[in-house]
Amino acid sequence: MATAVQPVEKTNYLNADYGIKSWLLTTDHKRIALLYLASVTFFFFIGGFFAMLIRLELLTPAGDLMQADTYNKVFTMHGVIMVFFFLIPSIPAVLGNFLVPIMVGAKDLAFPKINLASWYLYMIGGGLTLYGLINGGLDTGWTFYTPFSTTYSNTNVSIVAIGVFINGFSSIFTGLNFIVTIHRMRAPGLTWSRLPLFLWAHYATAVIMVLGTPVIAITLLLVAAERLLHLGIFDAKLGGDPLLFQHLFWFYSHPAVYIMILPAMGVISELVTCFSRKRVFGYNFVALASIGIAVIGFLVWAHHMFVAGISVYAAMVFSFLSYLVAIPSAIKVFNWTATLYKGSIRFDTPMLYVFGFIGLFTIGGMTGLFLAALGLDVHVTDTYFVVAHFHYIMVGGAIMGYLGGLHFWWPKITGRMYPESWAKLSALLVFVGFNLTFFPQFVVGFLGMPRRYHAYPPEYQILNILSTAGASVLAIGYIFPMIYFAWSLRYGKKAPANPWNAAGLEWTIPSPPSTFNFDETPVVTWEAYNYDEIEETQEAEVVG
Amino acid sequence: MSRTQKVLEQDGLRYMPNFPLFPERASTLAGHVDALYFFLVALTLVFSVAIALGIAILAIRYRKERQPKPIQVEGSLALELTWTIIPLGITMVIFIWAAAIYFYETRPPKGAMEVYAVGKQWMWKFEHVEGQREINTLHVPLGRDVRMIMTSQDVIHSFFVPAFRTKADVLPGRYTSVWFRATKTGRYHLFCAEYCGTQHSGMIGEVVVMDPADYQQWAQSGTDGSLASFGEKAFQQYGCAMCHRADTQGRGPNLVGLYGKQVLLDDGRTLSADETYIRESIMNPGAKIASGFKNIMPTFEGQISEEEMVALVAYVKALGNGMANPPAPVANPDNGVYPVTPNKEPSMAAPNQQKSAPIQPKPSGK
Amino acid sequence: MSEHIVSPKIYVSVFLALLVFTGLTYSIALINLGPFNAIVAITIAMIKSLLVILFFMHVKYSPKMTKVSIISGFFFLLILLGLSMTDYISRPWAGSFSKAAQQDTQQR
Amino acid sequence: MSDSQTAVHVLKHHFRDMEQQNETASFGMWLFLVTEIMFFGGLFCAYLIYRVLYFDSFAAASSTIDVKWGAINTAVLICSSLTMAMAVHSAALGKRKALVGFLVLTIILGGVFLGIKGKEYYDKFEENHVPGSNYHFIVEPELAHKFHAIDPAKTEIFFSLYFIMTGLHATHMVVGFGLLLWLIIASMKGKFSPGYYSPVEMVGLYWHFVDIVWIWLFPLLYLISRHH
Repeated sequence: MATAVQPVEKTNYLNADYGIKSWLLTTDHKRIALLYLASVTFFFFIGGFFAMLIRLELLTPAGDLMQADTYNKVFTMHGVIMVFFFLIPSIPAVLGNFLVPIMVGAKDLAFPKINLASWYLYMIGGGLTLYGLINGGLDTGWTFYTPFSTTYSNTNVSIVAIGVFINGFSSIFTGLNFIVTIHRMRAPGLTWSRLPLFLWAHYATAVIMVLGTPVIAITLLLVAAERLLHLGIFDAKLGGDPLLFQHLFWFYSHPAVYIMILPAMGVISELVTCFSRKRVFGYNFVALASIGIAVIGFLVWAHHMFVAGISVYAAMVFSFLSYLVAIPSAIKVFNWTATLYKGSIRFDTPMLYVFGFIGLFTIGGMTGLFLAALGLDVHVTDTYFVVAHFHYIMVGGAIMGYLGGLHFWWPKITGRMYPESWAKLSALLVFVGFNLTFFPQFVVGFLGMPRRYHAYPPEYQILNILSTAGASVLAIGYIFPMIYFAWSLRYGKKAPANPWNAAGLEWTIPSPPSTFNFDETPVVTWEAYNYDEIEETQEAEVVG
Repeated sequence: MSRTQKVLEQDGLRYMPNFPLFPERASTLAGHVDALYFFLVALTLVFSVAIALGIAILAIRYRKERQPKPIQVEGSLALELTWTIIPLGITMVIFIWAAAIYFYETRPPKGAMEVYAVGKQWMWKFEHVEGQREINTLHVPLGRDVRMIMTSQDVIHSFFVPAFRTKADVLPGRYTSVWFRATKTGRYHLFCAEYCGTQHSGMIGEVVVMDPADYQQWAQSGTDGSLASFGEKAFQQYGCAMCHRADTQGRGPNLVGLYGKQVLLDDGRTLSADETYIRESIMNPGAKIASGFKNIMPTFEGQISEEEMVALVAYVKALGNGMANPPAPVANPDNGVYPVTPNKEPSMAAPNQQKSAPIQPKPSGK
Repeated sequence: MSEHIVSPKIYVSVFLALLVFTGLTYSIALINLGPFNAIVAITIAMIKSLLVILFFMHVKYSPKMTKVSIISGFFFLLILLGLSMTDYISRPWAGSFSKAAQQDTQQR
Repeated sequence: MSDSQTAVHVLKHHFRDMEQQNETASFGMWLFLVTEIMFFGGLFCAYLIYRVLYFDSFAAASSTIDVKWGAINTAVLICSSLTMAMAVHSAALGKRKALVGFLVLTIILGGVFLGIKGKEYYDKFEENHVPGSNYHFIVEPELAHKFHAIDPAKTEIFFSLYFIMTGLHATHMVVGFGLLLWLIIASMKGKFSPGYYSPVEMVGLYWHFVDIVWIWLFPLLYLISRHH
């Protein structure tokens, strides 16, 4: 209320209109981004709560904290919520929604109503999933493997499958909006070679969303149809092939990993340039690597199925292709590192997340080589090694990128600064807690502990205790930002338009921006990350 | 809290000395897998440390305080090519190395002894050719190639023995296979590695590797006949012998010597008569019809358990190598419910023909 | 609007062509051409869809970006079909282990 | 925004001009259709794999469907595509009456298609060819003679695919009905002009896409092996 009556405050997208209706019926991409931020955070903490339950159960070898069925439901809901309702929408729907139109110099996304519809679809899908969760749960694992999901599970498979199906359209709408916006709404002078890498990454992500998501939608629809209508597409009793489900499922769900990591890579490119005051090293390679990852990412899905009973020869083809997709990721890591060279490096919180991201993503990526290696994958697949690997990519990579981006753009989004020392502390906690949680899982995985085990042989206990201890630290690292971000909304220092002195169109407008972002359409005459020019003008100002 | 303490005191301390960081190595495959693993661990260390050191050195050397003004560097094609081509080369080496191991582990060597496995929620059933049947424990001899022929009665399971570094999913509706040669006697973990429902983590067991002599003794003690003889009983019980006679007069193909041969199908294709084919021909007889026969056999889907199926398969296989009695002609064919004579001269071999001769000559094309 | 206005004559001729191709695909299906039945059916369906896409949907007169998106859609569909088929087609090839086992039983 | 001129009225705030707005709408629609390709693509993938694996069962099941209705329906849908194209044409020329007329024709033809589809579904139901516990596939001697390896279980997979593919296609048509009705009402109110008819165009694209899906479903489901 206090802020509302301040007469001097400039009109911005936050105070342009008041009331619940002005939020729920908004077509402003920035307000929708905030709606997403709230709902994604909500799902993150639900998913995180399940993660804590998993870690507590695994503290002891015996299945003593909860029943086996409960445990199965807990890890399933952890996976379903984190993958479909947190990781996939996190960066695109929050940061992407907020920034893509501003970065292209537009007043909004191409289809604002569809953007709002996508949030409603997300909420309906999420609501259905939560309903399924409260009302009996789901125990198939987030992978919905048939015939367990179609025939043997007596939990809410259909409800959750339809929830994820609906959520899929939310993702499609977001992706569609991004592609059209980046193609058609760019400001004059903003050529493809001048696009910030954040946009390249989101473009690649959107391509995957548009091409991949429909396949998982139809696949889950088939699972629901098999349960509800007794259609028998995957039914082994009729001669149906359970592996067909896996093919269709992974056709989306492998590229979905890139939906999670590519936007984070985009964030990192923005951050690393800003805090080393430099143009990104090898712009073209980093940009094309995003597209390369998106395209090749569609050719590798069956590496999830090397022991599943697919043909030996197909396995070799997919293993080969999987190695090709490793290359663009490696290129990115090298280029980010090289960007530091001869920079003028600052250690603000977002940069700490950059360092964390590069380190953890390197380990995550390298362990991916283990899993693409046919002969070795046979041993480590379906063990905690895989669990550790994909958490290094998704938590160590995607969430690090998300948090880094959130800290970087928080002043722009809210117009407030967060307390820097608390933020640094929690970045450190996240890094330490993360490694303590997931590094032991590599070891216990190679020892042979299968994933999704409610009870396990006692010799794996020490490593599991370490992991649980790390998870507690990690949880604190995640709760801190939640608290100080909320605190900053009211008590944080007012943020200037460009607190980091960063390049990019979003920093040329006030914090928070006005409803239509730009008073007049900007004309872009510079390359992305023109920190040389920025440094010069800054010097001139100081001198003047 | 007190629970944790209790556990630490009881279980934790008890197992503290037994705190492995590396799984036991008990098969011929394990060494190959571990070599690749160590190579990759070293590679990961080299790259991660290089990147981490690179970041640390650059971040300290070019920190704002020391380098107040950045110097712009555009990029370098030479560098880009270097860090594209070198990783590509390294990954290709890994690919070929790993593919070679995979090829090794997916092709059972000649002379492997066979053990049948049936996975069901939530137990492993093993059936040895000698007739021993066991649940959740698998006895195998040391130093001998063992090929597991596996199927599932319900959902997907996965046969995983960490000490052997091998794993294969077990699917409903078909047979999958995995092989190993144990190199160390002992008891090893057997896990189900594919999530299969409530008691997934209870679907565990042990692989007991025994000296060959001990194994021989174990295998022969207290069985009521071999797996094939169990299958023979089932063969009689389900009336298979009515049609599948050991001569040319049956309404169904003569099964003697069938296993492993090329079979000419009604639609002109040929295929190798393996376990999956035999199983399918019992479950869905119409799916693949041997040339010269009619689609008259009823389906046994839902009537035969996977364990009986395994025995039947073992019996049909044994028919080929003279280790089982050929099916005795039981009933008078005229009592049969189904049409009597094959519509063409049966093209299956007569029982006394040489085993090694293919039942049908391979078509010249394939 | 800068849209190209297509003459109704073109619409009607495309419509007639579609009807003819429907008749053609049906009558060819009645003749036994072995594997060519499927090939002919697919070719005709492709021609028909192309006619609809180019003329009814105005893609012939659309910006290049539209064409590229459509082609990429079909390209990724082909990837889905093609790469899944590599598994299904080559699965029986691996059946050779049975032969190895058989040779062994003969040796014994 | 409150300007009375139509052309300005329909320009949304975040576009520079009508050309940008129209091109954006058309591009967005095409991208949506690309997602539809992949959506049906999953089904086509399942179809292809099972058809290759179980050709005889698929061919036998396919030949029990009455091809006559499928052929008629193909023709009906092609007609409706023509009327839809003509509707877009009329909108571009600003002929309101013709526009409404062609849209109504399109809906009627779509209704005929669904009616015939319903009759076919009813026949399947009568023949016990609807997958589920009542499913029953009798291998007639004629079929058995023509196709070597018919497995009734696998014909059930065919019919599962048949129902899900045609069912989803029909669902798309029902959605199309809603869109057409909306267009009819809007065009009767005179919302469209030669300067602004992109909704008609977008619905047209959607309708033609639905037609293309059927162009594939017809040979794939009805004509697997029809020769004697």
